[in-house]
Amino acid sequence: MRARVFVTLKPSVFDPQGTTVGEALHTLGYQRVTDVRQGKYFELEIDAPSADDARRIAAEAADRLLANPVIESYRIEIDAAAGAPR
Amino acid sequence: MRARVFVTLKPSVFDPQGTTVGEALHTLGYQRVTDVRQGKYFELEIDAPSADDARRIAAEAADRLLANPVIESYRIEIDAAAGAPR
Amino acid sequence: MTPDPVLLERHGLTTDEYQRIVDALGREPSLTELGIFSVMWSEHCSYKSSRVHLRTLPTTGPRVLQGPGENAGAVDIGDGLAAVFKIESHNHPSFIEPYQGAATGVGGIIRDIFTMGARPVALLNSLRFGPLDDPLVRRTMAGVVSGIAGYGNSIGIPTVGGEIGFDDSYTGNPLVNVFCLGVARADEIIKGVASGAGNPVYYVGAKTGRDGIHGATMASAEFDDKLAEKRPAVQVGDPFMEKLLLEACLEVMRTDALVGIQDMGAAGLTCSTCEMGSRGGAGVEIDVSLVPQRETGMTPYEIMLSESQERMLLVVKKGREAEVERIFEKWDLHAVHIGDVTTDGRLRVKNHGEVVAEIPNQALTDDAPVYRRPMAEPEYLAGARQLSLAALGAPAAPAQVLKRLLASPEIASKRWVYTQYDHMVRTNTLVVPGMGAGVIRVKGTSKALALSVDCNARFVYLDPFLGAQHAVAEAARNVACAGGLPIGATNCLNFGNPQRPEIMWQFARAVEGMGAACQALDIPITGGNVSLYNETDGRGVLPTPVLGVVGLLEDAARVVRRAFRAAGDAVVLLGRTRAELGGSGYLNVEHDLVRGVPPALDLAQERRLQALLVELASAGLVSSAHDCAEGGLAVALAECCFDSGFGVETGISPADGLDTEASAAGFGDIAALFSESASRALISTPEHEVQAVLARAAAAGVPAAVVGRVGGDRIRIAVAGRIVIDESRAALEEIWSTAIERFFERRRAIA
Amino acid sequence: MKFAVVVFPGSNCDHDAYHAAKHVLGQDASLIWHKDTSLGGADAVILPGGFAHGDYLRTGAIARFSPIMAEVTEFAAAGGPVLGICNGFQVLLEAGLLEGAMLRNRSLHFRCEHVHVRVEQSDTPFTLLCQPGQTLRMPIAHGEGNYYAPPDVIARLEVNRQVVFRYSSADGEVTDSVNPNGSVNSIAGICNQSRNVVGLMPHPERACELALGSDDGLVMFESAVAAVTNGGFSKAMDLATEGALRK
Ligand SMILES: Nc1ncnc2c1ncn2[C@@H]1O[C@H](COP(=O)(O)OP(=O)(O)O)[C@@H](O)[C@H]1O
Ligand SMILES: [Mg+2]
Repeated sequence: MRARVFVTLKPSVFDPQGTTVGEALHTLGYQRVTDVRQGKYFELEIDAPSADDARRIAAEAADRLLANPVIESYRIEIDAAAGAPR
Repeated sequence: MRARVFVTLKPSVFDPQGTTVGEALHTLGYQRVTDVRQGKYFELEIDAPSADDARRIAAEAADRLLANPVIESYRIEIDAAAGAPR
Repeated sequence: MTPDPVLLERHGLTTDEYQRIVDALGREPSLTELGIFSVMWSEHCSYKSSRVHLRTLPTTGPRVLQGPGENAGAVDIGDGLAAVFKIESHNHPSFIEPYQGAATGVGGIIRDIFTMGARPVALLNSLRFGPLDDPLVRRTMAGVVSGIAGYGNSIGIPTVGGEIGFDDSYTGNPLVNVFCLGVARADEIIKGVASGAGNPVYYVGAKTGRDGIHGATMASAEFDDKLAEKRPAVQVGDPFMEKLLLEACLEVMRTDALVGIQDMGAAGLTCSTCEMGSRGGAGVEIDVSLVPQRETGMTPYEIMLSESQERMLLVVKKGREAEVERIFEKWDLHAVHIGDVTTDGRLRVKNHGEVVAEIPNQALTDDAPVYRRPMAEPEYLAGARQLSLAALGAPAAPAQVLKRLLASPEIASKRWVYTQYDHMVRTNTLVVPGMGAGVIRVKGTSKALALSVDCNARFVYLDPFLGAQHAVAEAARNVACAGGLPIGATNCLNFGNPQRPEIMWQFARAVEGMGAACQALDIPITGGNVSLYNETDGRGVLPTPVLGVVGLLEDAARVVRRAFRAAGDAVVLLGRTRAELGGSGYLNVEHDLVRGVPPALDLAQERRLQALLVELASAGLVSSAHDCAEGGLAVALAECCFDSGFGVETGISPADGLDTEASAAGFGDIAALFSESASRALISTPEHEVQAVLARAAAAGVPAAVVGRVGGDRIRIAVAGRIVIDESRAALEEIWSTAIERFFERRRAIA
Repeated sequence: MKFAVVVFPGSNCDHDAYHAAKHVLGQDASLIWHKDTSLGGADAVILPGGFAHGDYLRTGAIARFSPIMAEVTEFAAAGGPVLGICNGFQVLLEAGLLEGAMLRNRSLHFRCEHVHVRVEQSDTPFTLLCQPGQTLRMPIAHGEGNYYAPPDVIARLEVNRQVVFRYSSADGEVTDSVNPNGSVNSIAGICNQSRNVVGLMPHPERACELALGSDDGLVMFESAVAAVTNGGFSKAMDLATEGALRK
């Protein structure tokens, strides 16, 4: 089972990377991209009997390691179909 | 309109960050997480008339800047509902 | 009127202080004004508990170009140049978010330096953590180190040295002190002044967000279980923005279009506007609606108190605006005209033209409260100073003790840390971290600057007066070992809650000791920083007054490093070893004790030693030099071998003055090997120079004795003719150089 | 001869390269702002180390769009010698002037220390004066120097002798334990097919004076001078092959 974990900076936290990428896109002529935020993305292959189980494990992993709760928040999606271990 | 761009290392490319996260999760007792891959996640606010337009712009941005085709591939999702400019 | 007590508490203000505000204004403050007062009168900005003590420090001297009061101090180094330097703490933010806290600490001190018109050329850091077997401590330390690296490496300023200590008391309150040094033309030092009515005030740099609102007051509040509530205050550093600001500001400074400049650090726009006005005897009027904002709906209160990083405030000569704006545009920065200098000595804040705050600068700065807080000798002291070695039982074999000392994180190599720092960028680094004081050459001259930060907090805990003297002496001695004549110092005073009389006593005694030592060694203090309320659940950290000392080498080619250089060189011990194990690394590592009386320090003797070290180096008589500090002579001898490829054969004398009881209990060798007597250094010198070295030492009044010879592959030490340590150099070096890394990498196979 | 050192916003070894070329080597050198559109008649171009655009997104990713890069590309296409050091190497990779990409160091840590590299090829303008197999001691300072290219590309680079430097021990042995970042085949530096564009992670400009711990990097700058002042790169190369230029 595959869990996708998206970790993003909380909205009020300054994102210098995203800001710089946004400026670069403007320089390249993409004026219509009005804002960019950059985050992290994890794909976890989890050996779990159910989607709920996988979600619980992914959430624990995110709480303990993947996200820094002081400045980041996260979101999890479970893809039960995907993910034969590579 | 919000475009979500996920950039991941190609499967054949060694992922030092994902590997380290995976090892750390094992140390924390999550043996059932069998593999971790780490990538980047971008949220682009795009001022576009249609989802297709937004997708086209996001794909160009990814091709030219957000992803390096030598090592990375990307995927785009459009969320037409989200994203009043912050 | 009685103000809302909750409101006052949230602003860290007492009712008395509130009354002073009302008196200063002649009316009740608005909320924005209350916020402005609260940050300016916070411990962090006003130094209200420490000021009376700091006034006693020696701050003048023939080389001093700028003493305390500006963004950084400056000393003359000849050739028309000045060394500009300062140290600052970022302790509290680094506990909350280690990476960003440390990173923004680096960013802040760099801004202080280039604000003075100096190009920053070197960084050091002084760090304190809890014991490394605690995984949370490791996480904190790893985060702090990579935060320092992330910022310093990116901006391209080498981190050339530092120190790290470990103690339980820092577990919930790590210390992160960062030192930065810059070089400026002595006649082009720029100040943080606003003057000349009608001159425009510019804002440049990152946009303002709700970052760190109440950061300055947070930095002055102890940690407790309400921590979670204070969390949204975290600031994120942007080293790229700062690099642009650095280059652009230095370019602007080369024109003469600038009147004054100040960075927006703690207390942001508030502090920079009123301090610049106050220094220039002028007023500043700004309209916050013109301030570039990152978030929507920000109130004047939030804009004035925001601590968003990487922002600068400039006063430009009227008529020269376009020139300045053009330089910033070149660097893709947009300087925004947000106000003007006035003549009325007031800080006036408008929002879309409407006045929302108006306060005399004087009230915020010079008239801020000053407290002479009550002091009392701490109760622990009398007991902690009692030490009976004999009562500890028979000591372990010297070789075992040496191995455990070398493996202890405090003494072990900090390689794991400093290889993460770019310490060579700018191609000036003559002595890299790990080889003694950091030394950088000054391009365009024959000179070099040696830098060291030091504090043995256990000594300070056991005797704040003497311990602080040791901090000065050790930092200066490190610099002198490299061949640098100490010419200036800065300090960062990390203590607990000053409202507790015993903490205030520690603080006051430490400042007295520091002042006396600087006086005796003729090293003026040109600035510094105070960090109070370093406590967890009412328990203070070890009192930690960190000294940063700058030394001058007239001839960069004469620089001296820690490691032995040639087989056959004679090893000379300068100074004398007494039986002084109080507060030692030996007691800490072997017996888990912080006890006893710290080693005596004769400042006149210390000064003679340092002068001799500088003299020997500039005469080219020494191959290597290393001070004897933590772990004593045995550790120092081993360290001289490390990174040299050589072993050493030595014979040392017993320590003077060991009491008969301890002697009977078998502490003779231990005292000789591991006592931490002050004013000692180990040098190595070619055989044919030995007589010259001994003669100069005798002339200088410094005891000197040949104690051994460099060579072989063993570290062999005899005490009074009896070999007590005989170990493979390579084996000891392995222990020492990998001890810290093993804490971090033990679980990770190095793929 | 004249070196041009390109300054990107966030470059921080620009002055170091300039210092090495101008003050240590005594050659002419100038700093060229990334928004400029001329290389000012330079004979060789250096893309220096640093963190162009903060290295945000990916190292070198944004810098490759700088206006000056069009000039650099043209200069390279005309056979002009181009050296990318550390971040400059990363920019060359992103710009497609060299093949491959950089990953995070396998330790995930930034690493700054002296290492040894073995010179694999001496027929480039920056290694002309080296003996093949010679080792150079130079500092590295990077967090993303883990060189990667797909296996077919690596094979081609090896066959074409485009691997110019490999991490090695002091006596030239290439082993995994002296590979500081996990680079494929211990690759520390490569060149393009026409051999005039060279990129490497170690910093030769930091190793030009013994006072700084090594002057092994000087030979790379001296090579460039030899390449330019002996009637052009290909002529110099012939002389080098004959051994006429060796020190
Ligand atoms: N945090 C640090 N950052 C950089 N270098 C460090 C750090 N901690 C220690 N070092 C370096 O390690 C060496 C040993 O430091 P220390 O144990 O304080 O020794 P001493 O003060 O006796 O020279 C010094 O060269 C110092 O600069
Ligand atoms: Mg020290």
